[in-house]
Amino acid sequence: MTISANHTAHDPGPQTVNADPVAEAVRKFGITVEDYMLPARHQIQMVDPGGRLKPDSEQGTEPGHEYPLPGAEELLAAYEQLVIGRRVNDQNSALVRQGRMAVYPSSHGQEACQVAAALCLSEGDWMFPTYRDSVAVMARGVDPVQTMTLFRGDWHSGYDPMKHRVGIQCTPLTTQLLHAVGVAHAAKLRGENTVVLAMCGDGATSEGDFHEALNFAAVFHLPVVFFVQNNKYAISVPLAHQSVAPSLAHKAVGYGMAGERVDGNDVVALLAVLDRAVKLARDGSGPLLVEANTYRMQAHTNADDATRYRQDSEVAEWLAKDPVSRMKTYLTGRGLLDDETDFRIAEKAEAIATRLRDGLGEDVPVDPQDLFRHVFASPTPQLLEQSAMLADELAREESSGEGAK
Amino acid sequence: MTISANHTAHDPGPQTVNADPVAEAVRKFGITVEDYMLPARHQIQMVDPGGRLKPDSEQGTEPGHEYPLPGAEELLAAYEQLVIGRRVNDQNSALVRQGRMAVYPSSHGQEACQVAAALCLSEGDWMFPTYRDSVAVMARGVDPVQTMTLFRGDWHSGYDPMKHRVGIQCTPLTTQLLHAVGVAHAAKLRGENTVVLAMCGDGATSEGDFHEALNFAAVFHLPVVFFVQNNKYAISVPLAHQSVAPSLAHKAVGYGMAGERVDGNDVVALLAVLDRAVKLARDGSGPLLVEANTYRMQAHTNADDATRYRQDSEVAEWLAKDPVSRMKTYLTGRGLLDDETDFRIAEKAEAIATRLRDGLGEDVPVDPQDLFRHVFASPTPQLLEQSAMLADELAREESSGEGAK
Amino acid sequence: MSPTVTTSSEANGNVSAATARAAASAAATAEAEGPQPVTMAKALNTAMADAMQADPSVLVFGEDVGMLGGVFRITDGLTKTFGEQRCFDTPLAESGIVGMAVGMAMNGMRPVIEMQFDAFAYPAFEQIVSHVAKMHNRTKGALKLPLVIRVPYAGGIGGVEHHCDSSESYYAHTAGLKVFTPATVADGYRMLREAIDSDDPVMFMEPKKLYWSKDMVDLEELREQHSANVAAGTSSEGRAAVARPGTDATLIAYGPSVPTALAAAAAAAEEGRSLEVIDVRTIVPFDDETVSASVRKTGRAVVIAEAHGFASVSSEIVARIQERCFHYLAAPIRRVTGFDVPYPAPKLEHYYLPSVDRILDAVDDLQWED
Amino acid sequence: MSPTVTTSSEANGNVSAATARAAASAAATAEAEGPQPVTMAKALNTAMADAMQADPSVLVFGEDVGMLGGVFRITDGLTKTFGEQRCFDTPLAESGIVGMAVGMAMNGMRPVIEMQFDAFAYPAFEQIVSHVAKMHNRTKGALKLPLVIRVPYAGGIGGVEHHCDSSESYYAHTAGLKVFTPATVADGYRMLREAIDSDDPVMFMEPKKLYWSKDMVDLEELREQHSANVAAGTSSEGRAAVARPGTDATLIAYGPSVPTALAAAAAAAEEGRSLEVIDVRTIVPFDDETVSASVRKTGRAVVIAEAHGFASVSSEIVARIQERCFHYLAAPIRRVTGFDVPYPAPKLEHYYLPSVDRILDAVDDLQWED
Ligand SMILES: Cc1ncc(C[n+]2csc(CCOP(=O)(O)OP(=O)(O)O)c2C)c(N)n1
Ligand SMILES: Cc1ncc(C[n+]2csc(CCOP(=O)(O)OP(=O)(O)O)c2C)c(N)n1
Ligand SMILES: [Mg+2]
Ligand SMILES: [Mg+2]
Repeated sequence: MTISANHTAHDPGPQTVNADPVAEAVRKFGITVEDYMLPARHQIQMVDPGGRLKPDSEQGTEPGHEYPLPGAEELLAAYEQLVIGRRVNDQNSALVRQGRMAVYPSSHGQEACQVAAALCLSEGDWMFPTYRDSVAVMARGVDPVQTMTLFRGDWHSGYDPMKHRVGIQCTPLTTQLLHAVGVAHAAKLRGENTVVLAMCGDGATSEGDFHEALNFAAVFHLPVVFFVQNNKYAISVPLAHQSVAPSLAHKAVGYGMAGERVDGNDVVALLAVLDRAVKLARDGSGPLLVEANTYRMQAHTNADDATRYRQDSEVAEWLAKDPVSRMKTYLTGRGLLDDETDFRIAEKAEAIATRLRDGLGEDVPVDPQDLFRHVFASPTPQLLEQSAMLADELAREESSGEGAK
Repeated sequence: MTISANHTAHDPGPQTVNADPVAEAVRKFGITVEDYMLPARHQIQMVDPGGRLKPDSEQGTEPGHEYPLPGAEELLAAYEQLVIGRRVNDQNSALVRQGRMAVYPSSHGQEACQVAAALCLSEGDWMFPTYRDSVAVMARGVDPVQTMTLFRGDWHSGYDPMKHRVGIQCTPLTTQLLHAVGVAHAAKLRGENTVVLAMCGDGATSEGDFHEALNFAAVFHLPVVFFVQNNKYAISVPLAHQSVAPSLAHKAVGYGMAGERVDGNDVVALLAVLDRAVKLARDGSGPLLVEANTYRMQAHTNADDATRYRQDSEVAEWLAKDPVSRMKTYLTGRGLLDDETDFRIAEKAEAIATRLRDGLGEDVPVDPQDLFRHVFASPTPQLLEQSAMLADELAREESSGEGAK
Repeated sequence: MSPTVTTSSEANGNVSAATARAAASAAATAEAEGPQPVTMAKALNTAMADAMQADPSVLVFGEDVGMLGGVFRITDGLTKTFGEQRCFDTPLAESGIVGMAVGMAMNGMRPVIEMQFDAFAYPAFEQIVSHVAKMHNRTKGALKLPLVIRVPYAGGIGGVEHHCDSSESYYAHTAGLKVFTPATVADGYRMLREAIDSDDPVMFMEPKKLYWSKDMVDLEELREQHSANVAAGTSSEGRAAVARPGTDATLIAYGPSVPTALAAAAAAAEEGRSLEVIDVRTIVPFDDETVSASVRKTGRAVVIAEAHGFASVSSEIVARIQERCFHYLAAPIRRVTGFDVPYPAPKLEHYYLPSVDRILDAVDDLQWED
Repeated sequence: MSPTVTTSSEANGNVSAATARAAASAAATAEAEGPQPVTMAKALNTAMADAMQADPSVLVFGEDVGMLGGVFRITDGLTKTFGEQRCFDTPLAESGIVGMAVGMAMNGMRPVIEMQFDAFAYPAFEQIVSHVAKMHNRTKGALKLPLVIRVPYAGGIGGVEHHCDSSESYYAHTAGLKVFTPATVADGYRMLREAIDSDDPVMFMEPKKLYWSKDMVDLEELREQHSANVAAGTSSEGRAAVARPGTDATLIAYGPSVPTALAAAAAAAEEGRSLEVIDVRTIVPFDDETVSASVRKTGRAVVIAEAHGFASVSSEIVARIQERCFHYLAAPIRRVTGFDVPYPAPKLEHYYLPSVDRILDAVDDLQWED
């Protein structure tokens, strides 16, 4: 069924409906605007859970939704990051168990999403991650120990967002999507070629800020790729209690942007879909929405008890779809990966794990005066007074021989 | 293009996708779930701006989007309310000009939407109106003078919401949609047969609460009909700066509900679409979204100056689509309306206008103690103290011969 | 007419979020007879269960409150006992939760909703300020809004940012909201039952660091007391408690700061200074009578709160005391509050929080020499 | 180092929303030389235009601020002068506006955004409290957030509900926000320029009933003063103004209440009582020095604000004065504030608002007999 894209049968559609990529797809493939904006009938999947490349006809691609296979170099780089990501996840979980870190929301099982999110971006681009996206943050180049500062509890964020163009890992759900929109908007106004990847989870799509961010990005026609990791749970709440839409990617059409869904455990498909989305955005398509179907293999965080709300059998099902081993099988089968390379990669991963163990093992002293130092660029007399009060208190404690507790 | 409604190619779709009306439409018409949820290709229009009934094939209906013509009695009742609504709008605007009312957001030009919103509901149903929906509120049976209390400035709301099951006219945009959801949810939990009509404007669809309300209604599968009067402006901001979606009704699929768009100046089509939506909702379809294409003929309120942001020519174009005269031509043509009936209706309208003039002409005394009386069901000592303070102050003013200013 | 308000509490230290699991099992234990060690978590859980038992219009919903029993396990077992229609999870949207609760309260229900953490109630701020607080007033009482918004608040649990805000001042400043905050296990039960019974909307601020504090409490007795109060038409709303009597100066605290104030009073006693500790209990309505009586007696006061001091509930308490007890005051009223800085990261929160030492310093400053 | 702060203002009555049009035409008039009658609206408008002229990274956006020039016409002409890229309308979503502004400020811009009315900033509360206030701190200063959130606030204009909230206390209580509120036309220009120049986020609270108040002001001189201050590295941030000197008691007010306080002082003068009026100007940072000096001199104080009194900025001012001036006080500090009730409908707002009479009553209560 062909459906016109007009607001009414009489008025001409709004400007962006005629924007290049949409118009081109409509012309080229004889599809409708809705066909372009709605996700393809099936999720995009290129490598099946067994590690076999699927035939073109079964990858879920369609006219206007076509995705060439990424190049070998990119795939190998992705594999390396996958192995590192898995190692980082497991190392951090261990550090939490050992009491060296307070909390760690692991992306175990979601490493393909993490890696693709980092690799699809160029240096000048921006990423806006959540608390769960530490592996993506590190894959973008941020120092592992600095990344973990938040979870160790020394400070709210340990890295400089400007250095790698990575927003600080955000806790208030979906609020960061609007910051992504603002960064893209500023870049666009200056005529810069920046693409912004804005990340959130399936649960987060229910928040009002999700709606406002997608709409702002669409109306201002900004180069933002919204990337939803649908890992099927928001803490204990399963997807079915979060949304009854045909898919989360179906939300895109309601903002006048294109949506797509992709196998979130298939890093090959993820790279194909995200690379194209980033390219389209950079070329002026306006924003896009990509939903990755994946699974949170572990509890929400170490403080959570997942046995209260889901069956082991469900977890086991997803274990068979593991993104790391799948990619290994695929690359080995294609002759792109041999034991030697694999060993070298494992060594790299181990080096990072060591850096995490060492870095988080150190007991970095905190400075109480940091409480006051960074509240404002230009401090208030009130804060200077309070700072002096604390200094005095600590000095008295010190001199009375007690020391800080 | 047929698109499956599954979250992934593997998982079965969520529960409501299999809910009766959708499944039935899919089965009966051989359409997809998206076809059901996406609005029909064209807006539904039954009577053209010239007052002529359109041939069935040109009404915009489609398989799964079929709308029988409403009965003669309902149409005549609608016409009566249209005439009254227009008279009320014009009377209130006059009262504002005369300084008898502080402000009035007129629905002049949108009376068809106002009337259909009231007529589609049964007695036990609920309506949640905005500041612009005074005509709908009155058409539902609320006393005209009580309705105007808000705009006269005696109190925030002049009617008891429970009496006619009408929420108070809401100013903070789209917040009331969530109250509608809550009322529907409570009714559903008690097994009541209540449908709730939740109203907002095109601009309001950009707010986060719009998103949250539609999603809650869909996930809890509640009998709420969301009714958006797309009058093309949010104060000065035109639709194109509000949304670049193919239509606002296209947002529905993103929540897993059905959307439809309808000529908002054609009360016949409006009744057809809303009656069906209410029936579907009552029968358990879950929520629906109806977008009416209409136009705000006057300034946002009397405080606004529409010449700053739109052309007279645009307004003139919409004048030709007037909902009241269109219906008159249509009914007269069908022999349902004669001069005598029309005269009787005009008299009724005049009586209500008189009631408004009289009611708002009176200078109703306000009681300063009302400030404190209704803050809590059970007052705090602090408020009792403040209340006494004011009473004392006023008594002293009184005795010093000044009186209240 | 005023019911008896007794309080007791243990000062308790920081607890990690992981101990939620322990709280859960505690909440699940069967009720024994007579006074038992009971956690605040258990008391709150029991209060909801009892209220749901007593009135079918009481509903509980929010994020993760169903099968999981809430991230703090305060709603543990309610879905199992009362079914998914009475206690259920919502989509992840706080404005949605509060807005839907408003509609439900309009339509005959008594919703008790959970905001997962203090800072995650902010998305609902418009619904709370523009509707929850105003609905009764704007309809001249035609619509009552019996609605309880439970907010686990404040710090001391080593949480990451946005998980430790003391947000009570925002609500206390909003006309039309009642604001309760229990500091003892018994008050956890008593005040939550009263909040649910109230026809007014109540912001129910739960000091999250006290969830796992235990007092010796007889839940059955509290239940009977509650029934007796309902029958008699009395309530402890608006009553502060004298948590510890004293004569030299008054410490005024609420919620998470009450155990700290009690600990300070105990320490001061060893140094020969007798401090009276007032537990404010309900911030709105505020018990001027009890507070003023104490300060008039002692002539000196320190107000203690975790929240930033600036334009806060603690400012209000100081202002009220100086308005009412001016001529009784021997020294300016001191405040010991959180600094005016964003709540710090876990390793620094110790420096932020009002401590026993900081309270004793403030007491020392009360111009005893004069 | 501190620049000269002078103030003058006319007490002005209620104005209907319809007079927005008059303000618009006033704002559009060409600039004349020397001191002229200038509205607050014109001063704010000029401040934005000058800032945009001076720095291309200054952007203005919000609801209806483009072609319409804002519902109060404060942004009138900016789109025409600077183009749609520098001053533009957004979709109708306040959290979106603030959140997008945060991203823009992170990426080199200096956004100046308008919330249409006080209560319509509440949907943005999470962005303001959890991000705007905290971004600089949580990144240890790596990210500055030069962002101005303009909020037309308070009442006295006969507006319907949700259009007259005094919301300054919510922001003042939030650590990490600066809160400015001008009461005079000159301060409208001066303080908005300083807010835009500031590397810290500023909640810029504009008393909407003063938009159409006029003072004799030389805009060109203010412009030059501003340049001179920038060159000298000085700012009037954190400086209260003595709006009227006096000796018997101190009235402390800000924003919309300053003209009322001045009118009260004028009336008191006729009765032979000399009242000093302090205009707080910047609530955060607060000028303890000026306020304390005045109260130490007069020994008596009344704090005036439109907002509900409970847990508010006025409570804070009382608390600060009693902490700092305790032994100088001859009487308890009094407050004249809005009652703790939702802002009333137009026909009742007169009873709600602090009035000259109510201020004089409070002054009379300052125990002069003692
Ligand atoms: C505004 C807000 N509300 C609630 C929370 C508490 N919370 C933290 S994570 C989470 C679940 C998020 O689920 P999802 O978006 O699917 O991401 P995932 O954790 O699965 O990666 C919740 C409710 C929060 N951080 N922010
Ligand atoms: C949350 C909120 N933000 C801003 C406003 C101010 N405002 C009142 S009406 C309006 C425009 C609404 O447009 P629309 O939803 O299209 O309804 P219409 O007035 O056209 O009927 C605005 C911005 C408000 N009432 N509430
Ligand atoms: Mg998830
Ligand atoms: Mg509109």
